[in-house]
Amino acid sequence: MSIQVLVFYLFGTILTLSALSVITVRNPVYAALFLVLAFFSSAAIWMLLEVEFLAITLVLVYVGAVMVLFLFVVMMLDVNLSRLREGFARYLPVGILVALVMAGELLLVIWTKGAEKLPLPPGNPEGFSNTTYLGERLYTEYLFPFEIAAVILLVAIVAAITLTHRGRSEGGRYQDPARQVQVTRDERVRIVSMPAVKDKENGA
Amino acid sequence: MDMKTLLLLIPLLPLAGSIIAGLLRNQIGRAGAHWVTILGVAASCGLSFYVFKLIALDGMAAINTSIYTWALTDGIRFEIGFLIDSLTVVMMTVVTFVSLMVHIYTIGYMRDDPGYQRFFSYIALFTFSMLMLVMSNNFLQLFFGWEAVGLVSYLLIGFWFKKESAIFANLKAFLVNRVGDFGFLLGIAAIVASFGTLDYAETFARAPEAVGQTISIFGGAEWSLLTVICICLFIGAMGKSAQAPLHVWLPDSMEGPTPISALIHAATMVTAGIFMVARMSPLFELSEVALSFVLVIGAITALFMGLIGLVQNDIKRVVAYSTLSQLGYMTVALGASAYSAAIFHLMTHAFFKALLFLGAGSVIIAMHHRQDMREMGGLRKYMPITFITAWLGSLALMGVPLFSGFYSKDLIIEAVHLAERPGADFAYWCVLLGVVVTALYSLRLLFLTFHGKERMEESVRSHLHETPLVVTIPLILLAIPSVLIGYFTVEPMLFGGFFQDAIYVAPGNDVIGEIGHHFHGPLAMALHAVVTPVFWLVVLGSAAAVMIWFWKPQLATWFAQTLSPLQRMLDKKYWFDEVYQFLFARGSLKLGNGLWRYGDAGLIDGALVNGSAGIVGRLAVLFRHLQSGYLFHYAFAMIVGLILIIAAFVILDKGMLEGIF
Amino acid sequence: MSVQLLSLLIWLPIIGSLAVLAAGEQRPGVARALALLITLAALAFSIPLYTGFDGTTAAMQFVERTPWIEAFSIFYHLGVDGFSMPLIVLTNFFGVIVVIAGWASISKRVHQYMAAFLILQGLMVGVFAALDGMLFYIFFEAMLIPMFLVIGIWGGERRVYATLKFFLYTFLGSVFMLVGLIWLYLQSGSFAILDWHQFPLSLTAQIWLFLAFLTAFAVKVPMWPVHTWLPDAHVEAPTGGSVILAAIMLKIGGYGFLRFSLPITPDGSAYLDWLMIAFSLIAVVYIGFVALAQQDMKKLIAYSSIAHMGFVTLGFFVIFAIMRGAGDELAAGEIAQGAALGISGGMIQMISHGFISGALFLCVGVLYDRMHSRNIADYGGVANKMPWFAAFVVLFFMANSGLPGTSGFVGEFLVILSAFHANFWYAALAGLTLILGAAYSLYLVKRVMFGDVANNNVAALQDINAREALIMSVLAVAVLLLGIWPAPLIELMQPTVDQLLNHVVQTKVP
Amino acid sequence: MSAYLTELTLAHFLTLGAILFSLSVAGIFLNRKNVIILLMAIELMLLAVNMNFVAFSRFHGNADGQVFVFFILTVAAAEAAIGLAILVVLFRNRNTINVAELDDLKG
Repeated sequence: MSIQVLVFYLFGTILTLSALSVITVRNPVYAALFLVLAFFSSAAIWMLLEVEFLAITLVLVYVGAVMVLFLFVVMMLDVNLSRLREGFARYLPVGILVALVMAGELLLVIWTKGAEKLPLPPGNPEGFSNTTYLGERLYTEYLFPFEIAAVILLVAIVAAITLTHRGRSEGGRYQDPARQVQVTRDERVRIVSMPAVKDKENGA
Repeated sequence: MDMKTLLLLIPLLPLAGSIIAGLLRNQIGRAGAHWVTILGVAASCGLSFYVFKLIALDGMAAINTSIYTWALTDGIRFEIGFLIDSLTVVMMTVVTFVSLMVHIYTIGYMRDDPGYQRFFSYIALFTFSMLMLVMSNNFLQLFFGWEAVGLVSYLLIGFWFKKESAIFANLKAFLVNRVGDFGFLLGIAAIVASFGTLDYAETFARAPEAVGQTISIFGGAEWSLLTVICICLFIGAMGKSAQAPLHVWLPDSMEGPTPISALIHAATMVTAGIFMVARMSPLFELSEVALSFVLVIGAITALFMGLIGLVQNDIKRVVAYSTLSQLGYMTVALGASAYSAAIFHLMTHAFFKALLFLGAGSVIIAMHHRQDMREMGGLRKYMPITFITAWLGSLALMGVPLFSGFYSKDLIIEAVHLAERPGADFAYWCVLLGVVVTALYSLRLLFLTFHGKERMEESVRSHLHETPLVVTIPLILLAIPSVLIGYFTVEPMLFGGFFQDAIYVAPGNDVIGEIGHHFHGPLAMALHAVVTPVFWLVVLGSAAAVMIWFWKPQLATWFAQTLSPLQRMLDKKYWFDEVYQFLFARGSLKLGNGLWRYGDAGLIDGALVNGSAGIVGRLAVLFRHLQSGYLFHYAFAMIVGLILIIAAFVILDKGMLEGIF
Repeated sequence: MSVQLLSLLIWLPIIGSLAVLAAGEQRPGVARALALLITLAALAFSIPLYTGFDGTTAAMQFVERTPWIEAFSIFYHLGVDGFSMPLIVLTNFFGVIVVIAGWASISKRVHQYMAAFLILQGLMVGVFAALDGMLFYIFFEAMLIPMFLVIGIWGGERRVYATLKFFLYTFLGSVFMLVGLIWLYLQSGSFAILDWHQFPLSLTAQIWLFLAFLTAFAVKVPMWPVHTWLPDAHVEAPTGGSVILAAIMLKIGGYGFLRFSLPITPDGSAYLDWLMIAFSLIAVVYIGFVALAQQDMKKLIAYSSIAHMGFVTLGFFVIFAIMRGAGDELAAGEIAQGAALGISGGMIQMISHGFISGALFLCVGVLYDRMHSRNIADYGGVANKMPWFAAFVVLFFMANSGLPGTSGFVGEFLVILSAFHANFWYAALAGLTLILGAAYSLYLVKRVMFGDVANNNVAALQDINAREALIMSVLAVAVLLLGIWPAPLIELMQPTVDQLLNHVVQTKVP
Repeated sequence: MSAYLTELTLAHFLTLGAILFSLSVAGIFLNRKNVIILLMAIELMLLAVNMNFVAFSRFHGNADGQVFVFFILTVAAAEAAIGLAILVVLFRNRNTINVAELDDLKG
């Protein structure tokens, strides 16, 4: 039993348990934290597979950004937890049954197709950079999808802002350049006609 | 001017007159309308007589010429062309002459009518159509003329289109004619299918080859092809020539103005059927069955329609039923293979029946458009010319020796007597009895109208006077041939081989030829009549008529009471109208309504179209319950779907399950 | 020049419609004048199509072919033969008629109305000219949209029901055709209709394909029993819509049979010809009776259209029965006598029915403009007040009942002649139209035109004005001319008819 | 000693992915009313899928799987951002994130 196997089982167990916790704990905050744990452990397993770039990205992007976002939202919203947990026990048997059927089917496929006979290929040679390798692929072969992914992200940003943006509060003062340049004299200056004052009367 | 142009001018001149009178009616005015049409028809009449002279007297060969190709497809040449032979020239002269008389007469008859120009336009159009019909050398043009005269007849019966009865009558006339045309068209289709041509000459040339050919119609029953063709064609003739049971339109057509009754519904259009069968003699001669059919239908019409004439009170209707009966005589002659006798009777009848109609019209003008004979009587004092000409016409109709009708009718009866095909005996008795009936109704009409007490209202009586010259001149002009033409033409037309090139009679059927052996001139024939039953039947009928309506008018009432069921049957015209009205008019309306309501609206639209829409709607109501709106239901559905897909993948992959179990 | 003529005829009205739209709602006069100008130009451009057409050959003429969607080998492929050329000219002719007919009677959204008809006109020409299956399908479907709008916006009270029915019916039908077209493409690797003509197919495939085409074209024609959309659509459509619907759109169904069903699936057509003949004869007889019972003028004419289109399909499909009947007497590849009569008769019937039904709907439109009623019972004695109009009405209804000398006779006559070659009873049942057609046509004339003046509304009627008289006269001349001398038209399509027959009698089963 | 304990095979990683996936399926069932947990379960599912991609990529010696994971991560980030934004708006308008109360799409 090599060290690799040991590491795999260790992190695999953590991953499984933390995933189990994500779906069972009462408090969404804990669930989010367990999800973070799950991401960490899977990043470790990905390391085993020598996909360093993605493992790091998973931690940085998911744990650093997405999960923080989750935590923000969870904490920001004043959620009535007890109502949300209703029916948990009632659906437990069904949930377990469905999960077992699903797992059974998937495992059946995996084990009957001889996946267990495929050992891990030898590791990458010394000095091999997974990041370079992936970067070359991304910027050559997959340039177009890559651009699209960027656009998707941009769209997501715009969408998220548009959705949550409340607009300017009423009565706020701001400039409208279009109106400013179109201003006419009549809007600014009012010529008042006054009768000329005669000196004689004045003097009198 | 070459022959073709001349022939073309004959129908086209009336057409031009018609178009000018119709389209420019406001520009040319009333006088312009009658001048332009009368000139057109007169020119056409003159040219017809010229052609008659060329063919009949100068012995010119028949002309068969094509004007233009109407269409050319499937190797069949549809042409418009003229066939001018002895048969055609007789028809052309009769048509144009009677038409000309009617045109002149119309000036008087329609004097105060607002539709004056329209009327002239129509009758000129009729002349054109009729000429196209008789001059045709092919079935297409024949059918064109056939339907075109039907159209003009429709327009003219409904000329006074404000009158409800008139527009009912014209619709009826057109539809009943269409029933006939339906058969006619099938006959033409059969000819095209069998001979591949529409040309008369080619058809007749190929017809003998078709003897013995059969066509299956009802299930497996095989019919002789020629019999089918002939009977189909004859159904057309039955419609146009008003043979029972398609006769119902003719009496009603009297709703039209009287000149029309004379021109179209007595002299010319209704004889188109007779002309057509005579023209088709080479076909009919090849089918004994068809000829028997023709014979029996004609005999039934001749006798039974005449009987109805006995009880009519409308002066025009009496003449109309008399026309039906005389058309029956002509048909009988056709059925007996005496085609020339039929044409001969057609010609004499055209003159004396036009005369009678115009005479009736003259009476009607004098009576201020009253037509009921019970309100007439004693008119002979007031209108001597009409009185005399009507008597002459009636004598001709009755078949009194030396008058034109005698020769033609006597020959028909003789021909039927000699004919040997099935139905000939029945027909013989029918036409013999018909002679008595003819005498009865003719004299009844004369006595009720011109003799006896003056039964009209005082207001009418005080204004009675003879009709103007434009009315009486045509009467006189028609009276002359009505009396004389038989005497002068019977020999050359029937026994001089006049129709040799136009009418074909099979050797065994030549009854006219047989009669010809005993013919010794028209005078001898008239003298010989005294020893024939026909003459004595005329005498018998006349005597009875004199008894009943002249000497002892109360006898008429007594007869009517004693024979009331018979009277009633005749009065109701054997209930043909009622049955047709119920079966066809109302029946088809009901059928249409039923098909529409239950077939279209109910079954197709209701059940199939909106029904399928309804099913979709109801399914949608069911399925919308699946759309609970709850996210987890959709998630659940997706997961179950996923499980099922994977399960299908597992199960369908053979090796997978075997690897485990 | 001639190379681009068809494109010009398709796109001139469609692009022209933009100009009409640009005239805007405020300037209806400009919109009308522009529309008239464009349709007149289109009609003028169809003259070289007629004069330049070579009537001695069955080959496609004025062909244009440019790659369009090369991945699926779809081409912008246009061309005309003896079947499509007369129909294109007819379409452009009615384009002008419709604009003039809607001149005064349409007052709301004139520019959109005219634009819709211009687009429709271009698309219909496209349908007749397309030689690429996909191009045909696109024109075929796109055509529905302007028609849908015309009925839905300018229609009568129940226009929504009518448009929906019209749209769903025709759409359902054409979906099956689309499946058929795609299947053919997958089998043959081409979308060219002319390639499909030569492409061998098994009998089963042909039968299925025939049924797919049948659903599309039978709805369009419309054949019994998928005809019930037509009366509703006609009743609700404005006059111009009815005219185009009856005069041109129904012909697309008949044209489809000639261009698709017969040449692509000759064996399938022969196998199912009994069905087509039965439907056609039912259409003639059953619909004839139904027409008799109608109380609404437009409905009556709509039903009469269905009955008359029955002759078209009868003429097209009776040829197989004739061939079978002639059977052993024929040499291999020989055409039985009478078959060509059926095809040419059906074609002539289509053209003639275009003129007659168009004219009839215009007549109803003239009355509707004045009285705002289509109900027969509201009329009576119109001839007293409108004598010239009455003359036209009688002429057109006589033509409708197939009077010789009018165009209505020619097609029916040829088809009945043809049907007799196949079977006595086919001809007899078809011949019943002589009675039924006259009955429903003249019964209507009697109730509407004749009799005494029925009510004050009728008493107030004015005879047709110069504009209406012009349209009617033009149509009357067309109806009479085609009836008196149909030879030029028949000769024009004769090579195409012969070629189709020669093609159809040869089996395509490999 | 079982073969599963001596060396790592493809089956190890796939099995782990399968278990992860099944767990998240169960999670969707159990937390059917809490949108936040649902979103987390979806993230877990994606992780399971990514696990498979990465494993296959490694065992095939092919970069495609990794590239795909990269894209999935991108899309998942976008999805999380928008999903949470919707959640916030939802809570703002309805004052609840209980899925049981959100049935406006009921047919």
